[in-house]
Amino acid sequence: MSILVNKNTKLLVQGITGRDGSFHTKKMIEYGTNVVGGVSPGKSGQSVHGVPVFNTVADAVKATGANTSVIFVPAPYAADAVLEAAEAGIGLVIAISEGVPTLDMVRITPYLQKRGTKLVGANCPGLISPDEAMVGILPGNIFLKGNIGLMSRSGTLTYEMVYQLTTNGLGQSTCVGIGGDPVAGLYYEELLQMFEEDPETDAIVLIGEIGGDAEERAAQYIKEHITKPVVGFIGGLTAPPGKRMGHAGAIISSGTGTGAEKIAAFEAVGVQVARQPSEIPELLKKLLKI
Amino acid sequence: MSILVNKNTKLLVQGITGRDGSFHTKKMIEYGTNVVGGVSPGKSGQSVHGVPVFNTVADAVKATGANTSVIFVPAPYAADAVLEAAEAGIGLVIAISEGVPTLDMVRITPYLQKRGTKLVGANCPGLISPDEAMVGILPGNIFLKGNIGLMSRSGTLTYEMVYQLTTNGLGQSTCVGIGGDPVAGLYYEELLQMFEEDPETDAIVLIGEIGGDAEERAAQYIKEHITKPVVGFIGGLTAPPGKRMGHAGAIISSGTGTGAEKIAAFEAVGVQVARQPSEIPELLKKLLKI
Amino acid sequence: MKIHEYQAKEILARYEIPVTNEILCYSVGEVQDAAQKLGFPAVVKAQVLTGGRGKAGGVKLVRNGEEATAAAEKILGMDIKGFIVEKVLVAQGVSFVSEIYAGLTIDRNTKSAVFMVSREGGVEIEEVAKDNPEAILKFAIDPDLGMAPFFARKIAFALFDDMNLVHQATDLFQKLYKVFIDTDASLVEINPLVITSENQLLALDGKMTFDDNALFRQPEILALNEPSEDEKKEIDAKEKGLSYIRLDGSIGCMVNGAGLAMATMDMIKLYGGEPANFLDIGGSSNPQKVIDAMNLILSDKNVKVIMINIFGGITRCDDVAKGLIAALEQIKIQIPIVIRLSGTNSKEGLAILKSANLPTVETMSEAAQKAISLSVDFLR
Amino acid sequence: MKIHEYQAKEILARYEIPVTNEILCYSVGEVQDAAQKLGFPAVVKAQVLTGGRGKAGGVKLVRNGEEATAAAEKILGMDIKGFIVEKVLVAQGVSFVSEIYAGLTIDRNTKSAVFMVSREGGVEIEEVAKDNPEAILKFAIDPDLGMAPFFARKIAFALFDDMNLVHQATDLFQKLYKVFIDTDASLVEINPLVITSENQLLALDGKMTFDDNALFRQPEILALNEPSEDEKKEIDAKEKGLSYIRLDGSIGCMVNGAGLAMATMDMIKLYGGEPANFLDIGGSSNPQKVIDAMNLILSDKNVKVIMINIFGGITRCDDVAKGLIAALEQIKIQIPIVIRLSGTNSKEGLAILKSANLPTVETMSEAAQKAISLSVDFLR
Repeated sequence: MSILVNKNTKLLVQGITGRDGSFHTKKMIEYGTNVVGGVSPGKSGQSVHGVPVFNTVADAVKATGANTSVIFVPAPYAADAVLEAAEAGIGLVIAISEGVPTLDMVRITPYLQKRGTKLVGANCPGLISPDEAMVGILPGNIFLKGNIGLMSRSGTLTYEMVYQLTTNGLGQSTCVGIGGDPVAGLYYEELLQMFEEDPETDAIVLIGEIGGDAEERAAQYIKEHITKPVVGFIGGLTAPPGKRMGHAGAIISSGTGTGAEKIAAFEAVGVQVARQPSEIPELLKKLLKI
Repeated sequence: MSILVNKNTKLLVQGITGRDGSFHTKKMIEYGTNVVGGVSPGKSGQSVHGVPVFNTVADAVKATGANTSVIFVPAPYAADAVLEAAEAGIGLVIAISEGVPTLDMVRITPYLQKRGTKLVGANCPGLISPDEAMVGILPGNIFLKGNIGLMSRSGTLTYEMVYQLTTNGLGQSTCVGIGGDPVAGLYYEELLQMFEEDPETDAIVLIGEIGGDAEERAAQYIKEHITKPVVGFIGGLTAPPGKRMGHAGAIISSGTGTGAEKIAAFEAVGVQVARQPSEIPELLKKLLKI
Repeated sequence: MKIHEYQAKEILARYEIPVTNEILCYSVGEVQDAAQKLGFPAVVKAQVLTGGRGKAGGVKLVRNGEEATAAAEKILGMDIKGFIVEKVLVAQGVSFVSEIYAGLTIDRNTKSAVFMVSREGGVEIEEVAKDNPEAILKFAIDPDLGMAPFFARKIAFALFDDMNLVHQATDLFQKLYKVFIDTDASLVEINPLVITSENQLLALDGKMTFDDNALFRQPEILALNEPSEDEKKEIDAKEKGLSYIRLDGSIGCMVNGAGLAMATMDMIKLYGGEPANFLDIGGSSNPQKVIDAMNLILSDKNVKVIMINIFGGITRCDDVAKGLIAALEQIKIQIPIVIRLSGTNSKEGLAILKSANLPTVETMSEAAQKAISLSVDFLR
Repeated sequence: MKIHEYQAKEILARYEIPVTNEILCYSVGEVQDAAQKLGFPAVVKAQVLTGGRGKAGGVKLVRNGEEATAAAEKILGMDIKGFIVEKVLVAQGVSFVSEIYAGLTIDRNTKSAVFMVSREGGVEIEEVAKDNPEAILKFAIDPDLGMAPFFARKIAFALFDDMNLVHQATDLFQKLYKVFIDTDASLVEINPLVITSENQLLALDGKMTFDDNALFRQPEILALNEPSEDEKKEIDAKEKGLSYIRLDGSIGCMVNGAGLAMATMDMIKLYGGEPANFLDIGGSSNPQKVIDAMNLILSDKNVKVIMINIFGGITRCDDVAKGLIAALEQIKIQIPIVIRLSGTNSKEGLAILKSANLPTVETMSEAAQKAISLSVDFLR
């Protein structure tokens, strides 16, 4: 099963003629993702790596039946691109674009709810269901099909984690990069629920970081709704307050959003928290009794 | 049963301390409507005809459990008052206020949908389920409880019709004045469906007028969904194009929205159309075989 | 509320929508100067608050000073559907390759603004709607989204293949929506929006009408109002709480409620008469309002008989009867009156009228028939 | 991006939010003139881009010219948390009866702007949040509704009973929301918003921070930026595609990816070391970027050892290795380097590094431990 993306994913690439869009379209196709079309205003009729390009998402959906879209357009236009996808009936949008204004995200959120469109990101590496579909900029080769669901606010840290899982023989059902911005689309609670309901997922890895209280809320949610084992990790334990650690969302303000608080919240509800990435495989093996 | 309002209606009056709000609150109470509270910013603690006044709709709902609200505030503030009611969880709002800007109505429509709040009006006389509840400015004494459902874009023309029904022994389940503005809340299709589903309604009277194509769409809806007999009437057959006949919505533009088109649309789907108000009772009696 | 083409284009220009170079003129001399200044060819266009000026000869292309003078002399003072042309717009002639229609209005059905475009611009859009409705593309605008850039671009792609034009149109459509919202318009129309020989979009004509209900918050728009004589009468009436529209018949109507007033007019026509007006006096029984209404009806010299049709709802018939009597005592009326009074406390009301020697009839149809026969009698 | 109090209040004043009369001063003389002009009592306030100036003695009430001079002399040049006070704001003293807190920020949870008010204004809102959280009322704002008048009034009623104040606050809160949206703020705060003895609402202080991601469309805000020395370094780094934050330790870090960079810092601390910086070099293997990163790290004289932690994802480890070698050939480094390279094509990458005599370690924890021991060795 996996969650969100799989063999039935019919992917559009918005901004396909751009440098990043074109490069990662190739990578996604190579991974086996079913990329059915691209969008780039004024480039209709062209093709990129064999993928037909359309002027609008509506045209592309009409011609290809796309159900998922990944966004590589520059940050100032990213929110508009998400709206275009939602308006055209796309059910799942993955926004890779980095640097999207927060109020743009605030503004589009109710429209996405109204249209029933799920969003991952922005400012995220995308997501992958190994051997089924990779959407975004993830290095497909490090992933292994399996029964661990993973979600993370970070990119390379995720790869580090996944690499450790894969080299320890722990495959993944789906890995989702939820993005490093303060206001983003799908977050821990929705994804926890999806992994809980996914028969192919047996354990969950949640990679959080400093800033906000999403990890604390996730802990509460796990306590109330999640029966599968969850392992946590928090990045940025040693980051100083008031400094934005690369991610706009990774900032400790007014003494809240610290790593210590998040670890405490997890441990209070029985979530095992790894102190360094390399502990994750051991913890999982213990929990899964393998 | 009746539709929309009944003995379970717990009514708030927004703008209760104004001249119209106060006057009609008295009339509604006299009719037997369960008026539980009023709203007028800064007048909390006062009472009007024994009804407690609150500063905000949220306060009033909290204190009284109101489920319906009628709006008497001046037109410039009416849309905001509707939003306030919707935000406070009111399920049915009746806006009497005349002269509400059209773009205000456009602007609030999606929010009402999101909140699941039904709106009647603006610029309408309200609605009544005889012997149960009267909400608005309708002259309660002319109505008679019975099995005819009535909806109308006009006020006094409705009273004329109802008077003819009542004096002919034809009582009403619910009579709804949907208002004379181009963009309004509940319209023919929603109300037709409600009357269709209401076991106490055996026949429906639809009083339309020139302007727009709501009657044409209603005809189509009747053809596809309504099994109960419907009698129609169209006001403004002789109105000249381009002139606003009192109601902002009653205007024939570019040769569309004429009365002749509307009558043709009704007759094409088997709706009997009265040529003058006094024909309505006969048509109903024939259709109901009484 | 309507405004002139030149006013509409001033508003569009304020939003940086490209419009033709043009000069408003009130005299032949001004037209001559303007045409020289703008260069030839130029277009002289009557500025009147009604449609169909083209067919009426109110628009002339002029190629030189003589033609400009001739056109100005012909158009200034012209009567177009009862409107006298007092000013003309002289616009620079533009060479174009294609004419587009672009307009925004309110769609009652979707309860939203709707953007309409057509490649068949330059002719009356109503005609396109009738003859070739699929040539008009309609896009309902979600008010929460507004005219999002992608949405404007989608509309632009429905019209153009050339990316340069798509970019221009995407920008222009967003501005047009902003004009519409900012001014509480009920219609904004550019017809034609042309593609010039230089591949630029340009508004050759502009039309705007506004939501009367919103004028209270649009003082700048309200200041543009130039009501006609009839409209002035309507505005005066409105200030007195009356909703009045003059028509061409001989039977003056006084009714409470807009719907009932329309039904009353219809009833008169049904029996072969002609209403002289639509007049809704609203819900009050105030004698002054009745007097104002009477004076308004009598100001129309075509009126041969007055038909009063009142349904007592919240306002009781006995109060209305008293108001009528009080009014009729103060105003001398030389033509017959037919009164129909029904509804709440009608018995009491009718008794009061009877005691004042004001005859009444029972139903609307009786009232209409009697009024018609009196109007004919009166003519004899 | 942060701005000064005086700048924030200028923006608030532009939106017709009432703020105190005040004058910005750069010298003792200017403060003397300003205080005379505004009258006594007045308040002299340090303008620095950090909090806690009150506790640091950067705010003084002055009752006469002498006190003004003394305050100016004391505050100008003062060091507040590493920020030197170069300008002060002289504000008219205001007599007030009550202090309110009003602020707007983004709530990650509801994904909307949230309006926060408290009757306990005048103190740091973080302290209220800690000691008496229920004294802070929070209202999430539906972006489709915005700060609707009824909503602003609802918030106002939560603070005030007096209708005069409710009216003022309803108006002020709508304006404050408009400031927030128009400027792409991440925080707008008035603390305290006082009720003066004349029963007027007045902003005594103002604080605004802005969304860095939105500065591209806020040129007026961007023009207000006064980066500190550290921030200038961060901005320079950003222009080179590097995300850099200076810290206090001795182990310079170079990592690809923000999350991994944070985890690397954590790892160093876990083993008892102190990172000298956060540094994310992003995804490229471009040697120039590595050179820029090295120079950045070395500009910090506290750095005793460099720890490079690269995870090859899309970028392959062999490419990264080549880039590293190319960089290290161009730049002479006198301190030890610890390299950890893992992920895609790590074998090939490690082989390349080995052939260039660049020793590597296998895991992050090894790298951290080795870097720490080297930093200590180096100190000896």
